Amino acid sequence: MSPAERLELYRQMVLIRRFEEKCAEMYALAKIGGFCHLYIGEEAVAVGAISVLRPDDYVLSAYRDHGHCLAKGSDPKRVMAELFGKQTGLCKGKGGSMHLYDVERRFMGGYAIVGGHIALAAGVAFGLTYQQQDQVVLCFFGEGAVPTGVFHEAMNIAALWKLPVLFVCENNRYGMGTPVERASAIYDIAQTALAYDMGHSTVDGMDVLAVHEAVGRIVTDMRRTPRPYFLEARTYRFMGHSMSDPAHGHYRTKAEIDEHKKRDPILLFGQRLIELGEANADRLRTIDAQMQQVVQGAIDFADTSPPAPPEELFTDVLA
Amino acid sequence: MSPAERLELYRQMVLIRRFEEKCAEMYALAKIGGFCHLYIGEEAVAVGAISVLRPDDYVLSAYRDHGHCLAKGSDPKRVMAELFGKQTGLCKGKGGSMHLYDVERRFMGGYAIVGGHIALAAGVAFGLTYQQQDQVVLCFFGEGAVPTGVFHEAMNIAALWKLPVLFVCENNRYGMGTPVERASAIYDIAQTALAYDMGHSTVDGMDVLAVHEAVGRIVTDMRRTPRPYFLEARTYRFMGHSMSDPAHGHYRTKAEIDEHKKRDPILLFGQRLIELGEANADRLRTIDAQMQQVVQGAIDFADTSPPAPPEELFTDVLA
Amino acid sequence: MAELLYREALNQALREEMRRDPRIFLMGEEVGFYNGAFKVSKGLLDEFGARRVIDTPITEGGFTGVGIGAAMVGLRPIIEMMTFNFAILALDQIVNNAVKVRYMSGGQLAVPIVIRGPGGPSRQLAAQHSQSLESLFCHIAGLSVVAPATPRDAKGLLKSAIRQNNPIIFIEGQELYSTKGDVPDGDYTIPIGRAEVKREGADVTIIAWSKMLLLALRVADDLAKDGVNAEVVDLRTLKPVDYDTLLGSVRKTGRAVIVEEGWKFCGVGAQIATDLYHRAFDAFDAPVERVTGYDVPMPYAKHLEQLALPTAERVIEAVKKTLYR
Amino acid sequence: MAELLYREALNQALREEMRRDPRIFLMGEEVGFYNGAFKVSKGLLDEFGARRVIDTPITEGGFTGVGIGAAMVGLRPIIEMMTFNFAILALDQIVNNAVKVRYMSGGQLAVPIVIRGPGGPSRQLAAQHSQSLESLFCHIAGLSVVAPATPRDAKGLLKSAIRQNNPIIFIEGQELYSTKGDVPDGDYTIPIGRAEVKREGADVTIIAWSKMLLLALRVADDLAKDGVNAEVVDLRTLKPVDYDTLLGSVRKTGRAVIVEEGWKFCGVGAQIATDLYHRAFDAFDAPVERVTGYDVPMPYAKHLEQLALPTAERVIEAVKKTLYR
Ligand SMILES: Cc1ncc(C[n+]2csc(CCOP(=O)(O)OP(=O)(O)O)c2C)c(N)n1
Ligand SMILES: Cc1ncc(C[n+]2csc(CCOP(=O)(O)OP(=O)(O)O)c2C)c(N)n1
Ligand SMILES: [Mg+2]
Ligand SMILES: [Mg+2]
Repeated sequence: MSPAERLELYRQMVLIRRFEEKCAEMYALAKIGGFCHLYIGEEAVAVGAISVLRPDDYVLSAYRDHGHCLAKGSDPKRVMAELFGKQTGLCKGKGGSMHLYDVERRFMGGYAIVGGHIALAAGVAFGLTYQQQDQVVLCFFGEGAVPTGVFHEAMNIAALWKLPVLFVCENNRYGMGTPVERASAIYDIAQTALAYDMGHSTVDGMDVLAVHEAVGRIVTDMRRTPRPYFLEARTYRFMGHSMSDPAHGHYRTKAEIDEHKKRDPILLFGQRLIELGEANADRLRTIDAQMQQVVQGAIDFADTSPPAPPEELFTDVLA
Repeated sequence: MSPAERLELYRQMVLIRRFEEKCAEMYALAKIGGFCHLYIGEEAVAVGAISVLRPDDYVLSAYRDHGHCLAKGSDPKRVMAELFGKQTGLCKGKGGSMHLYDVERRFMGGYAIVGGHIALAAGVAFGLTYQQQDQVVLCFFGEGAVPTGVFHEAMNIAALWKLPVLFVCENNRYGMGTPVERASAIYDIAQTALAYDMGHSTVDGMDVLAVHEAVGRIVTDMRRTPRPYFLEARTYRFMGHSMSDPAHGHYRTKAEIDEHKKRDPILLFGQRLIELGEANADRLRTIDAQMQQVVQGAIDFADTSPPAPPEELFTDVLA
Repeated sequence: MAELLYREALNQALREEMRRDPRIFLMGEEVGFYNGAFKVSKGLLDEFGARRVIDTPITEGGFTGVGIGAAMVGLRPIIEMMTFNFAILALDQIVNNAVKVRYMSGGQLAVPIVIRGPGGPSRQLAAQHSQSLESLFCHIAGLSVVAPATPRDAKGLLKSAIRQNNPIIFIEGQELYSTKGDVPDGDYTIPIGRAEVKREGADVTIIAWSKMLLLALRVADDLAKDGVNAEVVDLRTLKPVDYDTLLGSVRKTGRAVIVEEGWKFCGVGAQIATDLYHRAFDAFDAPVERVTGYDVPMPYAKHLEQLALPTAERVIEAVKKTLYR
Repeated sequence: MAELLYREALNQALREEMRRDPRIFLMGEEVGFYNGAFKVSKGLLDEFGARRVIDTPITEGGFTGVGIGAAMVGLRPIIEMMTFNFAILALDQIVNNAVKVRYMSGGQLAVPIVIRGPGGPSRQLAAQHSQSLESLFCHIAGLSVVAPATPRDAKGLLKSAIRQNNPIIFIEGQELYSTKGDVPDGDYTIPIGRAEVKREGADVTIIAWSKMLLLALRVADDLAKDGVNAEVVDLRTLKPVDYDTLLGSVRKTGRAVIVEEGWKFCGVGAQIATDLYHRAFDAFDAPVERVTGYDVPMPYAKHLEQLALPTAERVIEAVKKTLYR
């Protein structure tokens, strides 16, 4: 990986961070509605993992999907327009925050039924195998999805049929207000793969390079020998579960959050880049300023875009 | 375990075997209808496991449930009458072969949606814990249920909440025509418990004493420290999947079946009793003759019993 | 009499019933430590402890099955669906176990279980989180389905649901949780299977439930200015239907409009309309009109979402059609 | 023209379509090595191999989701439910993914998927294996539902279902697999959304589908002896409904009886009756009669099972009611 590539990872993480900080503002202004789940604190997982992929590889995510969509290369303008419910949005405003899609970039959607999309991801991988293609599928979901039946059905099918899908469990310790210890019989979530003789490991989800390297190894192997893999990325959500949830309900303390913020993935990676001598504080500040501009551009675009015409209510139901 | 107790196990296995051989005849005569799944070849699992229980312990099973119901002590007359669809049947003829219930004997039902009853079993165990009782629950199901989502949801809940339920997987190598190798990513099914940090082991399901001892150890421990356990019993089905399925479709050979029949659990146990000097061939023949009488009595009872009156169609819908 | 929020009324019902009967427990996602995703179970963990207020993993099928199993050994579970969208994942347990165990066992078992939670489309939650599924449950033989619209009905009906001995679906209006209304003090119940005339009128009968009742009442006020005197009947229990009350009203008005937030095809309104025709064919001076959500997945964009759902305009138009105006 | 079994006609449709389009695959439990639980897929594994005829673990939700995902990348899956009873376990995938992915993505994706298998009560299979669930699927916005009654319709409609580009529920009559009928040779299709008058008559319209069509035709013959000339309309596609054909018939007869094997409440018959009244209020000389399965779980005992389902007697009685006889 070249210094330029590492800087690109930094750029993407900052873009996602600034993008979502603005989302919070826009939500407060009621320009964004519905459920809005921010990825702040977890950026290293999506950026590190997706940076390994080819443009023609596939990604699916749950409802906390802004980061994955942007990391897959979607235009921030069209993402923000989608959140604003505008005609120029990725999905013409029909999907919204929880259901971003950018099929051209092989981002196959964000899904709001916990666990449900994991079977779809196995299906996309099945489709690739069926068509003898060599792409891989990355499927992101939270640790809260691991107890769901559909997750297990998909794991067994993927392992049994050797499907090229990487299950990336973003273990941010909580499913809404429920800590993993009260939702799962196992604390080391990666262990779930033992039930399927599936390769598995755990990675520091706050370290973008660690994620990049781990996923790099896995995907290289997967292209050579198609078979699924389960990666648990240990991360942490800095904000509330959704915009309607306080950063720390009484289910976790402010102190706990502050502790984790010391390992803010952007902070850590910035320091790393400086240590590596690949950037200095100024360079990082410049990137930050640039990303803020990009986000402002997205806001302006979304703001000035027209809403979808009423007829759109009845289109896209049937093909 | 006393010689008398061992003979009782033999008696039960023979009862179930003779009972089901008659079921096959009665099905051919259309006195029994619907789907009818015989347990022939697997008797050692139900008899060995249930023999450990107290009368107030609970048992649930799938649709292949004649053996479990009889082993739990249900009157063969009322079981046969149920299969005949008569008013005197356990369920007044409303349940049939796949849905036997004998609540007085704590046999909480046979269920026909693969995997569905496993959550109910966890629920019964939850109810016992809630009421601070010390009974345990035995839940029987085939290896074909292990890939189902509901099985995994129940496993996680049972392990997380330390419920006193023993999951007995009757691994008879096939789910209908599908060998376990083509349905499950793992061959050693017991390994599935690793995903839940649950105690687990495998036992020879053709050896009634081995099953009795294994379940004995597990249940004793479970009463002391409530927590679930997963036991894989390796067994084999001598008949077709159901009465509408030939003993060997082209999914398995007659030779394979014959090979397994050499380890017929009743044959093996009979030899064992003779070796132990606890019975001789005559004694065993006598038991067999007695059981044939019991079964004939059940047939006569069922045959001469009245059908449920038409009004029964509308009763038992609501309490 | 006190003015309470719909969610507070439900909370009182849960609290009072749990105090009354130790066999009752509440189980679901975030019902305990989090005090409920919509705060309906607020304070219940503190009062009743983790034994009776139980947080679950995200396993709707699993914990619904657990509830059914517990009911089979004498407990009285209340299973909360964080929203009814997720009840689809528990549908096999509901259809094949909860409502059939009693019948299959020839009456040896009963399954007194309440499956409750918020239902109905809600502000921009989009296709997977914004839909009305009551008609699916209504189709299932042996299931009762309740959907209260006011705090008073919510409390009284939830108590009745908890006290009866069969599986029952109790759908709370996700958008009604913060609505206010008078609630009698202390213990009272509202019988299951009884509709209520929420507004008297002589010209046309508007039948609605849950959130749509509020729409119907608003429309009735507007119509009054127009000289149209609409009677508004709150179905309250969707199944079994209280045909006496409905027939009493349509025999008087000769006209009916059914307002339903869910999809039209095979919706509750279809069943009611057909039954009303069948029982009072000659009472109708005009065909029954149905105003429903359109047969599309719910869009995220606010302006499209509003178009997807019944509006005052559409209801008024339907009423006028029945009056040949 | 050849006389074929219903199952053979379906097998031909699958075979011919799979030959035509390599993107089509068949996935489900026992569809391959076992040749299908009901032998509908007989010989397909031999011809197309394990790549295109895929046996699955018992995971209806999982493999239905896999099918949907495969459709999202350009394939054309046919998902077999061993019986439709098990489709309840796939309902979340069908409702929230198959029919919504296109809409949520603003038209970026299509999900051409056929979910097919046997449905309807069947000989003493009892409560969990013997039920008609078509009305549940019909309620879902964006789903088409087909239920052919004859070998000819089965083949032609399955081909149409496979060739269209949206999720579609294709319910085969579990009890019809061994029925015989003439089937045109080679390639032909029957359009989705078109009912067919299977017997002409002037006195009353009997509307039915799947197994109930055979009952309706039998009853029509009996009625003829009685001097009652019944027209029998085979709905064939339950959604969307072919109202032109239905209205043509009821405008002629002024009377309608809908025979439905499933539960009554919110059944397809309720929707059809309501819509017919709405579109042809004055055409009816009598209320529409519905003959349905009773609202009970299916009992095992043969004599009770027979009582639970529509019988010739009940249909005749209903017809006579519409004729005020
Ligand atoms: C099947 C289902 N049940 C419940 C919910 C409500 N819900 C939305 S997010 C969530 C928590 C999920 O936690 P996790 O999977 O860890 O993802 P995270 O939010 O932590 O990223 C729950 C319970 C849902 N969307 N789907
Ligand atoms: C959810 C569900 N899917 C499919 C079926 C059809 N089916 C009945 S038995 C069976 C095989 C089950 O095999 P296994 O669990 O190993 O039990 P065994 O019959 O071998 O005792 C299948 C697929 C069903 N009953 N339920
Ligand atoms: Mg989480
Ligand atoms: Mg098996």
